[in-house]
Amino acid sequence: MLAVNNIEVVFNDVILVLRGLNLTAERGKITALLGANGAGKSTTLKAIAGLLGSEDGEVSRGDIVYNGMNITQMPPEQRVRNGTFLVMEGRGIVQDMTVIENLRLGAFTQPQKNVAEDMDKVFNYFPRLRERTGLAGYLSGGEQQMLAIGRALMARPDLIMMDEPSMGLSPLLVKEVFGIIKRMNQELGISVLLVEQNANMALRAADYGYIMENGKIVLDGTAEELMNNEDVKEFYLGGGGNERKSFKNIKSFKRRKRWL
Amino acid sequence: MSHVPHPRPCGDFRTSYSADTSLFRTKVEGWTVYLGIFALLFTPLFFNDFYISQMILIGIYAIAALGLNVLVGFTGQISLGHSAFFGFGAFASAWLNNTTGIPVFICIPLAGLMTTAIGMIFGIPAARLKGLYLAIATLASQFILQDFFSRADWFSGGAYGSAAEVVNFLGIDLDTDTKYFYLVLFWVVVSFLAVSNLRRSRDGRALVAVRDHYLSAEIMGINLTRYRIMSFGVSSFFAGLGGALYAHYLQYVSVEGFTILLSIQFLAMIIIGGLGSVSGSLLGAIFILLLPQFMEEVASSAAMVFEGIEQSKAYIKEMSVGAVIILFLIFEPEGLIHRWRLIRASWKLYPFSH
Amino acid sequence: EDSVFVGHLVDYTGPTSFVSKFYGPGVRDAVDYINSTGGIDGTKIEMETIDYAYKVPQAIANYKKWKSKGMIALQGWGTGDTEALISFVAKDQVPVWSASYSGHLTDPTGKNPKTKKPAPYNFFYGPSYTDACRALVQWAAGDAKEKGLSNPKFVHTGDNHPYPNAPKEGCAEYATELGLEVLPPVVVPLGPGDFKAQCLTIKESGANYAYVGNLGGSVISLLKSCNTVGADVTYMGNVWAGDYLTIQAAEAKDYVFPTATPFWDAAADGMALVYKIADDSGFSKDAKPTHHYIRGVCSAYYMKEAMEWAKANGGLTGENIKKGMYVNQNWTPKGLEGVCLPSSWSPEDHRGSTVVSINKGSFEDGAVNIERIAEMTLPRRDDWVGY
Amino acid sequence: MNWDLLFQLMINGIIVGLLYGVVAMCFVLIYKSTQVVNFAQGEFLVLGAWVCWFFVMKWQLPFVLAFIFAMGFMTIFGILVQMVILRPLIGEPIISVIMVTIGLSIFMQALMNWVFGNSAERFPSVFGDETVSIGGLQVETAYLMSLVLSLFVMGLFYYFFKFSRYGLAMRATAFNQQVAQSLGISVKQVFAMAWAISALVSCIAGVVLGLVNAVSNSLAIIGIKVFPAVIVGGLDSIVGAVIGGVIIGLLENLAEFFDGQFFHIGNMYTVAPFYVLIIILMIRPYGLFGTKDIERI
Amino acid sequence: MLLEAKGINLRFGGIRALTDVSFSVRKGEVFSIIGPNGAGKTSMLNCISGRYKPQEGEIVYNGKSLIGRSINDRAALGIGRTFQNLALFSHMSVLDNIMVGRHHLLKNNFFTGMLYWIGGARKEELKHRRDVEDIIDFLEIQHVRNEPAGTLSYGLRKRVELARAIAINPDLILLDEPMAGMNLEEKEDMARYILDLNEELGVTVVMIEHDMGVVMDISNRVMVLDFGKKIAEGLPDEVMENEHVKHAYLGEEDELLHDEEAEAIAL
Ligand SMILES: Nc1ncnc2c1ncn2[C@@H]1O[C@H](COP(=O)(O)OP(=O)(O)OP(=O)(O)O)[C@@H](O)[C@H]1O
Ligand SMILES: Nc1ncnc2c1ncn2[C@@H]1O[C@H](COP(=O)(O)OP(=O)(O)OP(=O)(O)O)[C@@H](O)[C@H]1O
Ligand SMILES: CC(C)C[C@H](N)C(=O)O
Ligand SMILES: [Mg+2]
Ligand SMILES: [Mg+2]
Repeated sequence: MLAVNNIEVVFNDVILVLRGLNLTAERGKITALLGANGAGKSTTLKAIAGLLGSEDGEVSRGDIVYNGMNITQMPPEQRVRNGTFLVMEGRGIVQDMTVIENLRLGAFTQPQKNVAEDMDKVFNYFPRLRERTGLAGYLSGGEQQMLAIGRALMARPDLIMMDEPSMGLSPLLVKEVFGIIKRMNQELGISVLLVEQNANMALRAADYGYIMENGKIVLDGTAEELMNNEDVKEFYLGGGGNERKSFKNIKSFKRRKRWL
Repeated sequence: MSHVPHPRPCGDFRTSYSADTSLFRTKVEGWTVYLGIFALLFTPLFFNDFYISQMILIGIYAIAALGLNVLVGFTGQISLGHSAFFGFGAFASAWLNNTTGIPVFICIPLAGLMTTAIGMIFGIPAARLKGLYLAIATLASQFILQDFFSRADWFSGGAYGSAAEVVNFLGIDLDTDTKYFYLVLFWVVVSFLAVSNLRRSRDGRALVAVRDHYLSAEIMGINLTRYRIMSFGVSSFFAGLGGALYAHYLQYVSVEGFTILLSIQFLAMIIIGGLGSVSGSLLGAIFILLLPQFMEEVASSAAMVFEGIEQSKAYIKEMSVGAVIILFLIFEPEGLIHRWRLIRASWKLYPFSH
Repeated sequence: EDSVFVGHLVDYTGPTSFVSKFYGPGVRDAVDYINSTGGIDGTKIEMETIDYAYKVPQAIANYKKWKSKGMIALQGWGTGDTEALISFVAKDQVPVWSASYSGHLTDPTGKNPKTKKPAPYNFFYGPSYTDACRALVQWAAGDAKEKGLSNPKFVHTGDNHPYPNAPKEGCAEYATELGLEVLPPVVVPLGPGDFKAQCLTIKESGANYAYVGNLGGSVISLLKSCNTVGADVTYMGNVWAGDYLTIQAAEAKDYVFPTATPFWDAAADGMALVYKIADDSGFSKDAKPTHHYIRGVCSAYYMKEAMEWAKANGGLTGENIKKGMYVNQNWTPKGLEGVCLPSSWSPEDHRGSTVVSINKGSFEDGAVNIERIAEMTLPRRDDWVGY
Repeated sequence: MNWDLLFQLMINGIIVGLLYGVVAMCFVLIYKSTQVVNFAQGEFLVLGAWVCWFFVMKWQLPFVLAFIFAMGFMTIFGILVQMVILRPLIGEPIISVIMVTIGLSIFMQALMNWVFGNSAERFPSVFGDETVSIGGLQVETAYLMSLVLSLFVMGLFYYFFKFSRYGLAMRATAFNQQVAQSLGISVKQVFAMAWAISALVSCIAGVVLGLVNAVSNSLAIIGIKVFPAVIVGGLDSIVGAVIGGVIIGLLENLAEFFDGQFFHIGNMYTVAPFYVLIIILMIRPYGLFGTKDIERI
Repeated sequence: MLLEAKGINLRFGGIRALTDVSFSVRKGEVFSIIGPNGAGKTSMLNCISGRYKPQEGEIVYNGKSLIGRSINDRAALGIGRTFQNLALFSHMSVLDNIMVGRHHLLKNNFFTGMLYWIGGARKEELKHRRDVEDIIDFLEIQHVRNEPAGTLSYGLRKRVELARAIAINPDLILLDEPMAGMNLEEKEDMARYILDLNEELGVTVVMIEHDMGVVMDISNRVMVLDFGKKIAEGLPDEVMENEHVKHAYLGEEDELLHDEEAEAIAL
């Protein structure tokens, strides 16, 4: 449903961040995009959502095709109407609005009549949001994350892109959030493009995965394949087999990734 | 102020920390500036009085704009009252000299210090106010000081203004543009050096830190109140210095010179030059000062071609000034200095960006 | 000499543009006409007109620029800038004919102890602001007697600015002398606005006669606001505050103001030359100029005749031109008889004229009616010179 | 103590203040949705007045029609300004955007001087020169109309921001343009709308002022004059803007009263509000009704 | 005892962010605070660094009470800190960011700074610059030292924040989720830095972290907060076994994922 073909992204006309990136996300599937810090994952998602403009960045080569449409130059709001939705890194909650107002904002592209129904749905997924009546800026990190996902649901998207949804969440909530992502995917048939640092969780939830380094995809495969790949185990999952190395005993030498 | 990489050309490796903290990023850049100053020493030989007078005004405005850049560019506090401090310096210097007889040459920096004190008093709200609230509070200082000038006969001569004596340096009256030019050049060099130095030392860094993230700056040990008020002080010092130079150049000080319009012009200088950039202050002053002159020429030529717009010349000029500011910001919202950096960056990185 | 350089300050865009856009062209067109009819005995007057928007620093900067171009005379504008330039022009020996009629410009020697700065190179055509105001109070005193007011009160209104301030003290002293009660002045900004608050103060203070120190939009606003508030006061404008445009826009009733020339369609001998000057310049006919235009013409012509004398008596220098102003007594420039009042300047006294015509204007049935109600000739008192 | 005068001045203050409030609302509207401080607000207002004047005087349209045309003109003008000048600056540092509005104000001021001249022009009397007596103070009917109008517009704005979808979108845009875009909000549209509404309301205020004081370019200083009103009320509060306006109007008149009656300093009228402004801000750094920034670390 | 908090109560309007929390940190240990989102962990750090003023309670550091002291004094006392949501000076270079940490150690001021060459500012700046370079070497961020901090990737920014906190010369360092948003490799690096800091430089560490693997492995003691109340404190293993903690924070079984996977996640 989404195909990113060989795109390059440049910031400020000079800084080349993505250099020929290819990936596809299948309908109804969860696709994971993994990679080190600074690899360009967030940039990829912003490129798909059309949000590079406000950071002085642009897609300088290649194209992005969504449902057969070339959306490379489409304005961001049009993309939302077409059914893609990005839950941004850092969540992007409007701090000086209440939970309800944030949710209503999520439904900006939807007819008013859906709002009440969808809001119920969201509260159904995230019951604890119902009780938070103050400004969203005072919610704790986990609650903000829930709100961000809930807000995405309000837009009734076909494809949700999530940028590190587990960041800063407690283990319990990480599970909960991934559970909900899975549920959304299964119950509502929403496709998901997931950017994660928590490779363990992400690959378990995903159907297909990509690993990127330095603005390029270096490895891809089904989640299964990736989980069994020795390199992935070594660098993303924490050692081969079930033996986890203790953080205490890490040697002070730098290792190199093999595919670089 | 956006994120532009600061590449150095290959082969320019720094071998000591002192080289790494030098004023100029490359040797070439350093020599260009030294040569430029050296060349300026001889300009009066080649240019007529009109150009000299323009350079004097550019220098004076650049000093004041530099001060504003410390406040707005470094510390991130918008001020709409800079011209009032500029004016205060002007009146203070004239007043000091007229009442105490201290030589004007010395009154000029003293006026800067007096303005520092006033600036810090009017900077007190900065300890509590942020963003536009502060900006409007500075607008209030503009009007309050302006009112003070037009009322305080003992200090400013009231609505009539007061005379400012000619600068006398070692027995020489600096009463021609050529002579005054050197005085201004001296202070321009001193001021720009001082602010460049400030930028690379403790307190200058602290100011920028306050701008970028005041909450964490405070936790890093920076006393917010002190630095916010001090940045008003420093900025006012340069405003006062510039004002004093202005007063003794025109030899007359009048409250009308220091309205909100001038404050806005100062802001325009630093925004168009480049916020937070020392050299940008100079570029901005040049731009804003020459723009109306240039547009005057344009309008005059237009008036020659099209009949009957002679009377409207002034409006055409003003309109073009507004239009150029708008166009400039549309195409280069981050200032002249930013454009220059981008050019430099792409030129040095090409073809291996990153 | 082929040409001499003269500076010309105007305010076409600033707060006094309301009148400058008539006075300025008056000077400009007169000089053009002088040039087209042979100049100063063959010497052309090269005059640069600069719009300084009524900003003193701008005026001084321009003065300095002109000085370096060898300016020998200046057609000035505002009170602020003219007073600021007093010492400059004295030092540089550049005679100035300003449009500021500030009394402070009339003491060339500084013999009046109240004079701050002697102004030997400053001239203007017409009575000073203070003298005009004195004439108005004198008229008011008579008017009050006629109406049977027992304790007439006088108030000065205007911005805290050199131009409205110029006659403040001198006029108030004379008013007291004449037995009027002088109220604390009311500050009214020089730009237009809603001045009901000020009008309420005026109304409550019980003032009978208010001197209007501002001009243009400010005066219009003041008259309108005060009319709404219902203040029963006779407003007496200064020379710049009275013309048909102001009266029309303010829908004024019985508005009193002084003049120093006839109005545009007056039947005076000299008006022929004025029409000729305006015609030649292509001064748009529908923009029926206010009489401020005529004072501009007079100002230029006094300068012209002084220059002619200078050229014939030692050359066109600032000093000689100044002397040229003293040669005749009670003189009117040739061709402007009945337009410019006969004036006299002397090295001790720069009050060209102390004759003040007083007019009353009203806006009635969509038309402006102005009638002359008095002509006062003030004594040339020594304690009034420069003040 | 002259109680009568004090009373009348206070009524005058409230009425003038309400007008400041309307202009202040235009500011707040643009600020709230785009974070832009519009320095050209005063010029917008004057342009509206001139255009209406032009329709009445030159085209001889009946006043009401001219007024409606002028509002339409200004709406389009607002959108155009936004499209041509502000749109390219979306996402740029806010101070550059502010500077652009300053450039715009310089441009418009000169343009209007050129086209409409720089003298004051009278509106033909629409409501006659009718005045109504309130508490002994004669008040122009036009002012009273503006009072009603401003309360109405205020209510409308309040509803708009609190409940309408576009109101929410505007607030979100002000919070963070990127976030707003990610939610499917067209930042361009929101900006255009904010400027259109603001220009329209400015037009109303301009015409009212023009009716009472004659139209002239110097009316634009009201654009600067309402800064204190906006700040006293709190930058992002519609209600605050109106209350701020009234406070400033009252202050001006009280200053005039005390000055005229007791101090005789002169010019207190223009400066006093600024002293009070600083005092209010020292006590309440976000004005009376402004929302505090959320500062978490 | 380097740090002692006694009976801390913190309220925001009606919200009780911290209720009667007491704990103490020994010199030289790594002390972790864990707990669900919104439990008040960050608020606790904010009380120590002075951002929040608890309504009740006492915080004693090195024998001195911290209550009532201004925020900026604490750097000089030797309390360094990193932040949950990056709080770098994003337009300043990495080097300048770290130099800001030296603020309280530097003596030059506006005046001497402007004179620079005269009055010793230059000498002092260079001296501290050398120290800062050591920190940069330690954290291996040499390659970005001249980049504006705002352009760095998330992981590097976290490292720069740590560098800035170290530049304070702290005795106590407060780390708010130092590993959030990092991949495994980067977490390992970060863990190494924290351990080196603790073991070699003897800095006491108070750390908030959600990655249980990290918490278990490198901390000496753990405190658990839930809804602003302390629900457990002790050795890492003890705390992990605590039923209350499991329930509130770790989560027991998972309906969606298999047991072993759930365990892998808990790591
Ligand atoms: N606005 C920008 N201007 C300049 N460079 C940028 C900008 N945004 C990102 N970059 C650069 O692009 C690269 C990729 O950044 P991006 O945020 O996409 O990484 P990421 O993979 O999401 O990393 P993380 O896991 O830390 O979030 C980084 O090197 C970063 O410095
Ligand atoms: N400045 C504030 N104003 C109002 N409420 C606040 C403020 N700061 C924190 N809170 C509230 O206090 C509670 C604790 O917040 P805190 O940020 O300390 O949680 P946390 O334990 O750090 O959570 P997380 O793991 O999500 O970061 C939350 O309910 C939060 O909404
Ligand atoms: C009022 C204006 C006509 C200027 C006037 N000449 C003055 O004295 O300032
Ligand atoms: Mg990212
Ligand atoms: Mg936290």
